[in-house]
Amino acid sequence: MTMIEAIRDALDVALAQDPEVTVFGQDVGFFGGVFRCTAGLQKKHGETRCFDTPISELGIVGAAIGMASYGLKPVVEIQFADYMYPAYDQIVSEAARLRFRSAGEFTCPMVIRMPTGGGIFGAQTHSQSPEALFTHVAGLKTVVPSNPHDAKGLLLAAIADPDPVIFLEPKRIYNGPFDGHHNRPVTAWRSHPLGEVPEGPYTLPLGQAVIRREGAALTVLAYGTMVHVALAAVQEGGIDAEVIDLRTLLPLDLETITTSVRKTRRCVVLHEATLTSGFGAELAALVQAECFWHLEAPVERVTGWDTPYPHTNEWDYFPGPARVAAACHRVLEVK
Amino acid sequence: MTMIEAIRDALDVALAQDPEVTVFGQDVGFFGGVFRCTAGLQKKHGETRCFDTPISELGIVGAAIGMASYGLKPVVEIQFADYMYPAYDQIVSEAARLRFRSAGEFTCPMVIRMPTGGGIFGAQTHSQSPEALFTHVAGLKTVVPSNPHDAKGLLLAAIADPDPVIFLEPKRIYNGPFDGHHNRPVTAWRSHPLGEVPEGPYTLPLGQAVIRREGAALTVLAYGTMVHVALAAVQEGGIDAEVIDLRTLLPLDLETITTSVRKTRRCVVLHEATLTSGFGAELAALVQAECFWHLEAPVERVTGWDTPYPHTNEWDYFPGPARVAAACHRVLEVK
Amino acid sequence: MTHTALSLRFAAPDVRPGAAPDFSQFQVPVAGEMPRPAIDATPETLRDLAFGMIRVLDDTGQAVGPWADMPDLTDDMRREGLRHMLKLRAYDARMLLAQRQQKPSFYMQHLGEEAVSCAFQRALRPGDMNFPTYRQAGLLIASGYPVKTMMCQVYGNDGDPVRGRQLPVFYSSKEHGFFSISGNLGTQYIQAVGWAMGSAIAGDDKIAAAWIGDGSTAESDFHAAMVFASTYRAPVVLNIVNNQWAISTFQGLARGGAGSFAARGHGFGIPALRVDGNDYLAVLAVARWATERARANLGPTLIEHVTYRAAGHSTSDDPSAYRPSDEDACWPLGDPVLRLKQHLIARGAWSAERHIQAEAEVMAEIAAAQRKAEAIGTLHSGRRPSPAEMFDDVYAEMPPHLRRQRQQAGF
Amino acid sequence: MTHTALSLRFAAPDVRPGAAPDFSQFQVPVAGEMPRPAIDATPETLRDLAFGMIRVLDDTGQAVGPWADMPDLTDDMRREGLRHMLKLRAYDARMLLAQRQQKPSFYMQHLGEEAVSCAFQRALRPGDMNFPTYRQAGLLIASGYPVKTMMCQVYGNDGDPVRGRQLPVFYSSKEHGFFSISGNLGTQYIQAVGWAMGSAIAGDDKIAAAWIGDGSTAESDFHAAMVFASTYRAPVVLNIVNNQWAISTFQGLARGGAGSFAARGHGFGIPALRVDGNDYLAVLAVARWATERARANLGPTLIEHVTYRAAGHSTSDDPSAYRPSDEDACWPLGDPVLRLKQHLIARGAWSAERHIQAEAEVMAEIAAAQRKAEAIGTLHSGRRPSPAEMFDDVYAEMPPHLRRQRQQAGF
Ligand SMILES: Cc1ncc(C[n+]2csc(CCOP(=O)(O)OP(=O)(O)O)c2C)c(N)n1
Ligand SMILES: Cc1ncc(C[n+]2csc(CCOP(=O)(O)OP(=O)(O)O)c2C)c(N)n1
Ligand SMILES: [Mg+2]
Ligand SMILES: [Mg+2]
Repeated sequence: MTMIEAIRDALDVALAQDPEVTVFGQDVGFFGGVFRCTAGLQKKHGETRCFDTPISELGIVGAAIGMASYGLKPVVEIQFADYMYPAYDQIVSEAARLRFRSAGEFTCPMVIRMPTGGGIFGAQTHSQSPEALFTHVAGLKTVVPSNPHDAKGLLLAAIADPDPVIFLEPKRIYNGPFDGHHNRPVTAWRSHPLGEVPEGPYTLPLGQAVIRREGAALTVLAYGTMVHVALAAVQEGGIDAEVIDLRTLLPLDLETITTSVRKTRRCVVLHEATLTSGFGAELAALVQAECFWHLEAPVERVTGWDTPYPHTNEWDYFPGPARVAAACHRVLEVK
Repeated sequence: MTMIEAIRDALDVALAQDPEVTVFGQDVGFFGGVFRCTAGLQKKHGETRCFDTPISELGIVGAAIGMASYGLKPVVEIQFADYMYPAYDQIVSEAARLRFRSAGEFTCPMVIRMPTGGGIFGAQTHSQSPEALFTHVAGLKTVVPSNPHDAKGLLLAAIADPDPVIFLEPKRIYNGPFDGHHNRPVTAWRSHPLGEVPEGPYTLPLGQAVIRREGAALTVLAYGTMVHVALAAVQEGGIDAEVIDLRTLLPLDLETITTSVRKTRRCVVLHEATLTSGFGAELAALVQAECFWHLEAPVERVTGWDTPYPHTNEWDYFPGPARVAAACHRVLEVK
Repeated sequence: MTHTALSLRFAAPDVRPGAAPDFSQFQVPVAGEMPRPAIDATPETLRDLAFGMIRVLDDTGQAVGPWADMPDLTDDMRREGLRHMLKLRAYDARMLLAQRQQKPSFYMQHLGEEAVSCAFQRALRPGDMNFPTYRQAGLLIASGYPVKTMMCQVYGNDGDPVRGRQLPVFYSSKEHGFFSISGNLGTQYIQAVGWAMGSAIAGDDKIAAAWIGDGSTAESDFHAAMVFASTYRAPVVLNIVNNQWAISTFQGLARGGAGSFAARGHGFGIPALRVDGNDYLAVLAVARWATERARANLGPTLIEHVTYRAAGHSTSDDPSAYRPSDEDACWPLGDPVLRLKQHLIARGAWSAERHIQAEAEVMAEIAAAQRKAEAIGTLHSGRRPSPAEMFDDVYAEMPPHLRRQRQQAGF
Repeated sequence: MTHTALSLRFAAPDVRPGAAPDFSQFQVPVAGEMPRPAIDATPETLRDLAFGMIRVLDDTGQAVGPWADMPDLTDDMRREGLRHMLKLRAYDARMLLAQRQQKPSFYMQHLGEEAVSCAFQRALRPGDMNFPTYRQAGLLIASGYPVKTMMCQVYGNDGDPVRGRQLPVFYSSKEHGFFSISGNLGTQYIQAVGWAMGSAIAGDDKIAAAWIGDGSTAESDFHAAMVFASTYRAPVVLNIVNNQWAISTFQGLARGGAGSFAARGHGFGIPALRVDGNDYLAVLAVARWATERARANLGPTLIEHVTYRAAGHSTSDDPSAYRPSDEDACWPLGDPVLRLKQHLIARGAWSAERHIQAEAEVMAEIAAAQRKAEAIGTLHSGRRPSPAEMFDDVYAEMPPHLRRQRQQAGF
């Protein structure tokens, strides 16, 4: 199953098992979404459960907040993460704080799905990874799956969660695991073990990372597309790295991270978003604080550059396997 | 001179010396701003230069971008930083990227002023410090003055800058330096050396930190109100700390920071914003990377808690001198 | 080719401090003149209602015209309305005083606008939901919410249901159909539409009421609400309280070139009414019409309540800096309390004596509640919510990082 | 108390794939019928213009009615208009083909909408500024911007003035009055107003033109633009291109219960016109009227251009999934190129032969430009901007952290 199919499957399961779930967004209803994540759902579940909205991210999220506070569970789509900014006020000032400011009287159980990341020649408005803009906000949870299996389980967990969850979908791996080698033939989820997606409902708990590859020489922290880049980089570079797929950025599975780094004593942090104040900063800050006595080298970050995402030169922007491997080698060489 | 007067003075100088400067925002024109930062400017410079706007942060910033691209230099006020979110899309997607995406053909020289921080019993909607939401965005500069003297010089530099500058004004120190001892009598800028503000135009370069107190035992990185809290904490705690006032968060004066930390070998980072993905994360990440071999203790962060800013218990939220001193002692005790 | 040097228009109120108040430009329509169309009339035929003004009480206190036609409205109900307004006014007066004594950090009054929220509430049913601004406490008062609890919120003491987390007057009561106030202007307008959509999707019969100030209609959320309400025909009443001022800026700034705020509805095919907001009966009549429309699945109605903010914006504001200090006394639509009082007297259902007595009773009730609230605490003294609670309700379940921080904070 | 189970309205287009196209609900007003008021007429008297449709070319190609009255419009100018549209269409065709060959990553056509941008541009003067969407390349073509340079932008090659930084078709040309396209829908609508405000504040005589699609009017920026344009009476023309579709959603979704998009102007006192967007002369006439108003300091005008997006939304879209595949052929307002061609022939200023010849000339011109552009490079071959340039123009001066990163990147 592709990640798109897994997401659709999760939405289908949720719509079927919980009459409170609604699914809406731009082109989400009749058409089934520009990435087809909701294809067929309106036909199957009816248009009160899955419908099109006007092009207003503010309206989509604002209406979803009201609907959630009424008692439904909206799962909305922002067509690209790059277009979430008009809804940012509603997310930060409203969804995230409603439970707190009403002391639990009103709550906001909702999921905001959005495709993130580059690698599709989408340039500055179809490539961004704004996760750090969510992790800074108390009251939000932020999830980034790296494969179809997790996408379904995490999305169902997000829908079941009593609080607002930001669900970031790395669009470059919608149709196949992408290791950053943009010049090689595309591979399909079909041939990947995590492309196997169980039927029916299951959830993966929010806040649990998973070790994708055990290793002894250093720890690589990654999420989304970068998990695959990390695996390729350490594999090709013959690096004995432990690769951790964070899956949930907030709440963060700090224990899995610190256990690993205390073992390997070295750490590289990856993301596609710009460096400064990216989520990697938080990870580096936490790792140096928690593993100070174990660290044998500074935590290094490999990220997108501090520029907007370019079009033609997107592969020079993308933190591909070569940059990741080089960083790992640098960190390993520190004596 | 108070910080309010210093800011007003800077705006007055800018309006007088540069016919392209315009000043606008909610209640900014006839009334002179809810904090009085623009009082008298409309009367003196006319209403085409300083005027009231409808209550639309999106409109204020969006119009300013258009005006800047036309060739003027708008200096706009967002009444409280907590209300900048409706303008966030215009700031991030538009102001920050216009130069880049047009390869320099269109530019956006503008300043967005906004009062930040707590300590005035303003609760969740009048207390926020959103600096990390700006430092993550390529194309923006972010400035936080800690006193009237700097406020004027930095604001004039921000206005002269050819790019969009976010100018954060810690409202708790508008009328006097505040060291976090909320139960003690308020002091006035009048009796503070940095309350002395030169007449006429002068600028302080963006991107230069300043050492507010020399010390040998550890380095405290702070900005805005927290500079005063830091000074009080180390003074009262008898801590031989070097206190650095960052003044500009982006571009960051990394050299002053690393020189200090390499000397003191210990570092505490302060801010009022929530911890996770706050600007302190970036500072900690940079310091551990740049000063790894010098550090004798993990970099510690003292910040607001990861909750919305509460009202009644605001002093339990605010990272006051006791918490700062305790952190310094902890860091000093690391052997 | 002609070349004119361009210029902008900078709208300003007719008078500024120092000059005499002047409402000569403000036309007061004759009471009873506006027609009362059927609730299923097409938006096109309702057009004039957005430019005129629905008024029921005339200068002599008579209820006149088609909108006065509320046969079920007993004298008791009318007296109750008066009492609600008196109570809100007394509550405001006490809290204003308390703020001067620094018992709460801040306060916001309703002086002159009491009819809007007090009357509107009477058209709602239990289960309906308001998304109010900070200037609709009358919705709580008229629904019987305990004043003592309101005061505890204002003081942020240990009796505050929202645990000292919010600015004073940012109440919340699900039971009383009063959604937690945000503080960010406008945001809740679209949420009200979303709540109403939720009710309709669930096949429920509850409706929502959205509230916004004249100045705040400039915010983006207003537009989103209009678009969504129009597109899905949501069961929501969209209220604009035009109290002439948005802190220091007059309503003409946000209104721009339009004849009224109600006119905004026309671009969306949303029926729009303009009502005398200082006329308790007119507000009630209009609220009933609009809520009936919503309940009958006829969709949203936009209502502009024309009133006047007689006091400062908040306790942080001194309006004499931007408008003549006696402007409130000259407001042509009068005082909502006096007008309903006059009506009741004209009906023979009230007297000057009973009024004085009622004022005294209400004040005693408020004072008693205040004593009880203060026995718990005020901002700076007495029992306040434990700081440990600061870490609660950020999430339903406290995540590890917050548990850690709570420990660090010493709890 | 009656209790009705509430429900929402889910608007849908009249037909869906599989069914026959049906525009029977779409009323085509008779050409020449709408009055042409003076530019300083009050908004109230212009009300009908937002619901009717200004049309100049009738079914026989005659220019009729008061809006046809453009005595200075020579045959040369009319022929030039035709040529611009032919050129845009030929350019689109070539770039579409090139995209199929993966020479650019992406492309967006104007098929069926050529008149809107090509005609509007002719009402502007040098120095005026458009804030366009991705579907107004006619503004560049009609202003004589080199097609080769446009292609270089589409290919993101080394000839691209914006250095491969933007998605194809996101052109930028200050000189040609074409503001850098954002990609975030709607954002530039308010910027156009701000630009116009800047011009007016400077006492300049330049005006701005804002552009937005039917679907994008739902965005918040649209509202901000209306508010600011109305409040300050800014010299700006606010264009809505209603091409019936917003990717897969039909215009009725964003329009909601309103009769037209133009009607949105009424809530702001902004005069609003609705024009046949496939009628080159009507668009030109309306554009002249609105730009004259702006230049005469009479403030903003809202124009709804009614047209049809005959092709897919972009090369990533297949419209047959959501509308009948032959719907474009049935669009009642016809094809803008054919209609202007018919008009010129009816005037005796054109012929079928000259048209074929012009098409060939235009295509040759475009093909020649394409060869030149491709000689520089396409997305995946030839010369592209150096990756080192990625670090330029983030700021006017490169700050230390970016210099460091550029070094790390190997430059
Ligand atoms: C998003 C946002 N911007 C600005 C403010 C600051 N502010 C608080 S009240 C107010 C004026 C609102 O005026 P109006 O909408 O007319 O309501 P009124 O106070 O008259 O009831 C302003 C500007 C805010 N709370 N939120
Ligand atoms: C803020 C934002 N939201 C969503 C999108 C994705 N998107 C691109 S084009 C489009 C449809 C726009 O339709 P319309 O405004 O009618 O313009 P048209 O394409 O018909 O010219 C959408 C939803 C975007 N680019 N920006
Ligand atoms: Mg008001
Ligand atoms: Mg469209």
